[in-house]
Amino acid sequence: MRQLEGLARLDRRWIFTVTGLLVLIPLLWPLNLPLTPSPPVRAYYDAVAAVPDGSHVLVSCDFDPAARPELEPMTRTTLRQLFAKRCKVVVVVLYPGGARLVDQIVREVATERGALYGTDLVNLGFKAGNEAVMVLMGQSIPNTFPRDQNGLDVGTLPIMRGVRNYSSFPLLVSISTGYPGTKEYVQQVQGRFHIPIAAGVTAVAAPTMYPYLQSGQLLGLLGGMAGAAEYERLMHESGPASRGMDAQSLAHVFVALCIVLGNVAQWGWKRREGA
Amino acid sequence: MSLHPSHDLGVWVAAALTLCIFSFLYKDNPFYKFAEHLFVGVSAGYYLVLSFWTVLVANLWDPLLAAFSGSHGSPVAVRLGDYRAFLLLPALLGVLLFSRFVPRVSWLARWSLALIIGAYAGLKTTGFAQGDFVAQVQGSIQPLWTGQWGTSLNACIFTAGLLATLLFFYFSREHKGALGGASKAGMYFLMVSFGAGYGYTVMSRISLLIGRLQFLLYDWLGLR
Amino acid sequence: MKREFPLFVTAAIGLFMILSFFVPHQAVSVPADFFQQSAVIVVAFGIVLGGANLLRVNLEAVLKRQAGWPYRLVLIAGLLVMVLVGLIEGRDFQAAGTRSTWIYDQVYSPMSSAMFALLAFFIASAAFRAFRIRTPEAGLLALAAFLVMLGRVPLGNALTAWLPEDLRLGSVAEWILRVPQNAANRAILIGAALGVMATGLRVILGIERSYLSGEE
Amino acid sequence: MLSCRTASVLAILLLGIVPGAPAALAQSQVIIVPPPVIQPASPSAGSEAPRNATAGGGTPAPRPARGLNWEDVPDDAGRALDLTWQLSPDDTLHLPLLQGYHVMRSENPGGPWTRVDSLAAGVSSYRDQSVTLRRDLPYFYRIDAFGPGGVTPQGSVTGPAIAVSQWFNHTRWSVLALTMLLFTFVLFFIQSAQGEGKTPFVRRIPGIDAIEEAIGRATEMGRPVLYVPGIQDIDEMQTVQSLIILESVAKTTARYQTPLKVPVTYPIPFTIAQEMVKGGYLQAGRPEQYDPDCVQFVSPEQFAYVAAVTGIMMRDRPAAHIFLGAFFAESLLLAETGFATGAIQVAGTANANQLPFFVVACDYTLIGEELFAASAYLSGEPKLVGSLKGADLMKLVILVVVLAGCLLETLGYHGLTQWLATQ
Repeated sequence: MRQLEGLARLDRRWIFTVTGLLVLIPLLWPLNLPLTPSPPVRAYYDAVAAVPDGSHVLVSCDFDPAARPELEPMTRTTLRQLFAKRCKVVVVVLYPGGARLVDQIVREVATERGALYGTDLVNLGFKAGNEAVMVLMGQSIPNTFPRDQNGLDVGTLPIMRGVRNYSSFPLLVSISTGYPGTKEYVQQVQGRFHIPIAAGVTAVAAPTMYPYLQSGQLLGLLGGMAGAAEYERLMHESGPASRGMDAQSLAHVFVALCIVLGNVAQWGWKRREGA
Repeated sequence: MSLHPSHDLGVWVAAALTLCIFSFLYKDNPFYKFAEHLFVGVSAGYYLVLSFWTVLVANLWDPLLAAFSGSHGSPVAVRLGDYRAFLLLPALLGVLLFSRFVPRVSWLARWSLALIIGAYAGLKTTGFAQGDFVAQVQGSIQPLWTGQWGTSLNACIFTAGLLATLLFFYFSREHKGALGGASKAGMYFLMVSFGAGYGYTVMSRISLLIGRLQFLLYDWLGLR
Repeated sequence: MKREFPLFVTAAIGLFMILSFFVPHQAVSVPADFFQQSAVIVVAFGIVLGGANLLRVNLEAVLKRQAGWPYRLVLIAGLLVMVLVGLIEGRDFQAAGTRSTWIYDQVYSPMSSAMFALLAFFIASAAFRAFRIRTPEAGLLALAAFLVMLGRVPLGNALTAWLPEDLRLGSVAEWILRVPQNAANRAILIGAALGVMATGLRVILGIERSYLSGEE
Repeated sequence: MLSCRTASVLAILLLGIVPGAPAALAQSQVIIVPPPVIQPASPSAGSEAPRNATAGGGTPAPRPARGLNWEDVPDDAGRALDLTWQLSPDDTLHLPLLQGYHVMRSENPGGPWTRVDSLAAGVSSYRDQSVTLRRDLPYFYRIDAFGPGGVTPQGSVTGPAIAVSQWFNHTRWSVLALTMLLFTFVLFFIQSAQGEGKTPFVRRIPGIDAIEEAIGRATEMGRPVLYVPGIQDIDEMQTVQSLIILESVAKTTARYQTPLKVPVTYPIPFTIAQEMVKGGYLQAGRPEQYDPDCVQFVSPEQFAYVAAVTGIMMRDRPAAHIFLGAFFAESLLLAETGFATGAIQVAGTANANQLPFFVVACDYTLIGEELFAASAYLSGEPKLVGSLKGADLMKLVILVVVLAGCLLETLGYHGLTQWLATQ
């Protein structure tokens, strides 16, 4: 009982230390805990794989640095899968505050995979206006984004030849953290322009997307870091999400353990006080 | 693994400030106090600059200038939705806010508050009526029998939970008898929902910590 | 004038804004747009007022050498530097490569993310010290948290891989989120909407008028 | 004072019985005006019809679009027109004859024409909501097909198209009906409670009772009370509600002579909070004890504010923390740090995602609507409590509507659901 009393009075800094270590250690030394790709993730992978090689794919990256740990890894893996299929990737950003981060990610992956800017890839940058922009893109993408992220006239880029509106793409990939994002694409674009959508969202938003997945409005779904890690597993990568997921698993088990231990300790202490 | 610390001064500043904030975990200390006060100062300054350029200049000064320089026709063409010249009124009310620094006339600031409160109370009342009241009620209406046992049961549980929880918020009667039973059930639904909310937030919180640690390890220390 | 006039203004504008939700005609929508724009502008003036107040309070504290005054100096310096740089750089202060952007990226944003990251530590500590199961209600809360937490990571599913698909932790967690938590959340939303509407009506009609109280 | 309020009530009631203004009919008509003679058009759909080859060294110009229709956009202030047309036969993916369409507008069927917008190929509808469009003015429209070979105007002109404004947004009937029902209930019960002069019954709300208990504890310990009115600006009704409650709290702390600390995120709530605290001290009969600096403006940034508030918790050691208002991720930092200091904590918010952390780490929590009931509960004024009764009656209406709706849906009738749907 004495030990339990000690536990009940445990300084919270011990808990902080354990939490910190459980997150830090897997980042330094990956544990590669078991990961089984769930059906929505597999469906996402299949949706990208089913795109004909060499076709145009629209990728809407709607997140800012706050969602970076969750959404950056899946963005990178998606781009890698697309470049491996020699797809021509058109990137847009509708979420304020995300343009520079997205540009950095896109260019890094392009360099790593030898994709040529303007031919294999274009980043059209950020456009304010939320759903209105989505609908405008349905009329004309070159009109909605006359210049790319760096102010280049999109008419001069070889990749934009043949890009009109949603009908030019066999797939739209929406990676989003909030408003505007996947939900708005489903409501505004899917219904109106009938373009197939595959989505990656934060863990917080994932449950709200399940209805769209069930109804077939989304072909596949990556939910937060877990989804990204499973996707990396399918692509045979050991990326930041897989390592992050090791940390997630350990931390979740630890928090669950904290609830149990905290109550056991309290219970023991109470009994001792009562006696 | 090897270290390649960043050569960018900005990254070092960001890393140092991150560590100052994290030091609060040990206890309140001078480093945290420094970061805390810097943060408050810089963020208040940022909001000030932001509202100066994006509201006071863009939405007030520019339209007023255009209105009185006569560059776009008459300054008061309300019929056409052009009320630029009237923007003098909010400008005046904005200045009246500063009457609070002079106790004798500080009541003048109430006129400005009256405008703000009236406008937002009206907007929010109808905004909530549509988005959180009618739309949520509409979204809750679903067939209780779908031809499938599983989904039908879920629909019934959902409807029962919704109505019971709503009755938990019934204030003008003692929670006894049938109402007591319903509100008790509502309480249980609330508790399950809070537990689920807690459990499901854990993931995004840990992700944020991972993000910060990745910044320190990879961007700052250059661990490879 | 001191009391009745503001109450009248609140009532008139409030009712007009309610009307404008239902009436798209320009006779209503244009003035409503103007009132909304005006509110935004007055609030922006308020931010300037807040900055001035912050400066006054902290300067006073420094001059009076109150406890912790050197930190207040840091606050004042942060505020003034940010404001001066932002005003000098003009309306493009948020463009790439400006000093304001540097301050935002290297000072403001890391501290904001670091504060956010502290939540990870506190969520564990709250679980240990505050999650007390004293009543059946608290038990339900803890159980739901436990199931959802484990169901959201691959480890939870691996532990229950021997069960049929629908009973695995991941499916259970998803069911809890979709059915009971959705029901309760929606009731909270609807209840709160009624609260907002009733409070809004009371404020607009001056029944709840204490925000304009104080001496005559 | 009273007259002003009566007028307002009257206005509300009037609002309720304003008959639905005649909904303007959406017109759709095409006036075929003889094709403008200025440019050669090629109306024939025949494959070998003569085309005007103006450029591109022999590349023929695309054939024109056909069947342009216009419709006034309903439920707006007459600021937009919808156009639809049939694609040019040359509008196919494989033939590079057509690049897109120009939407042309004129105030006369004969021109002069101005280009409103250019659209990509494959587009067959357009909503003209350009700033130059004026309501109640007749316009004529034409769709020009363009390609490397030149521009082909449409063979006919459509118009006159007129954008009209409407007096009622007919997609919002259900919102109007239910809002008016709630307002009627609330005003009726306020009226009747005032008439009877006695306070209607309200069930006990432990969280609200706990506020006074917490202040009492702080007084016994000789330590201050910390009041956090959420982190949102005045446009959030929870902030308004919290500031109203603050007055009652200030009254109590004034009576107990306990110091109060109110850090605020935004300047306007800060200004109002000062008024509220001052008012509370005045009502308690101790205006001389009011310290204007007990309310402090911190910063609108969420975590800068939290950093400052946790600083107050660690350094000034308040014995009671009251968190009422709109909270976000910071709720956990506040509640858990507060828990660590051992203070008695009362929280309340309508932000469902943050309630778990308050429920876990605080002694009492006001859930959702309980926050909005708090000012009425604390004041005990008959008319305020009457308004709670009005909202309660509305809950019974919702109960009936949801049950009836589910029943109808089960039986395959979707009328109620459709009526409730809004835009």
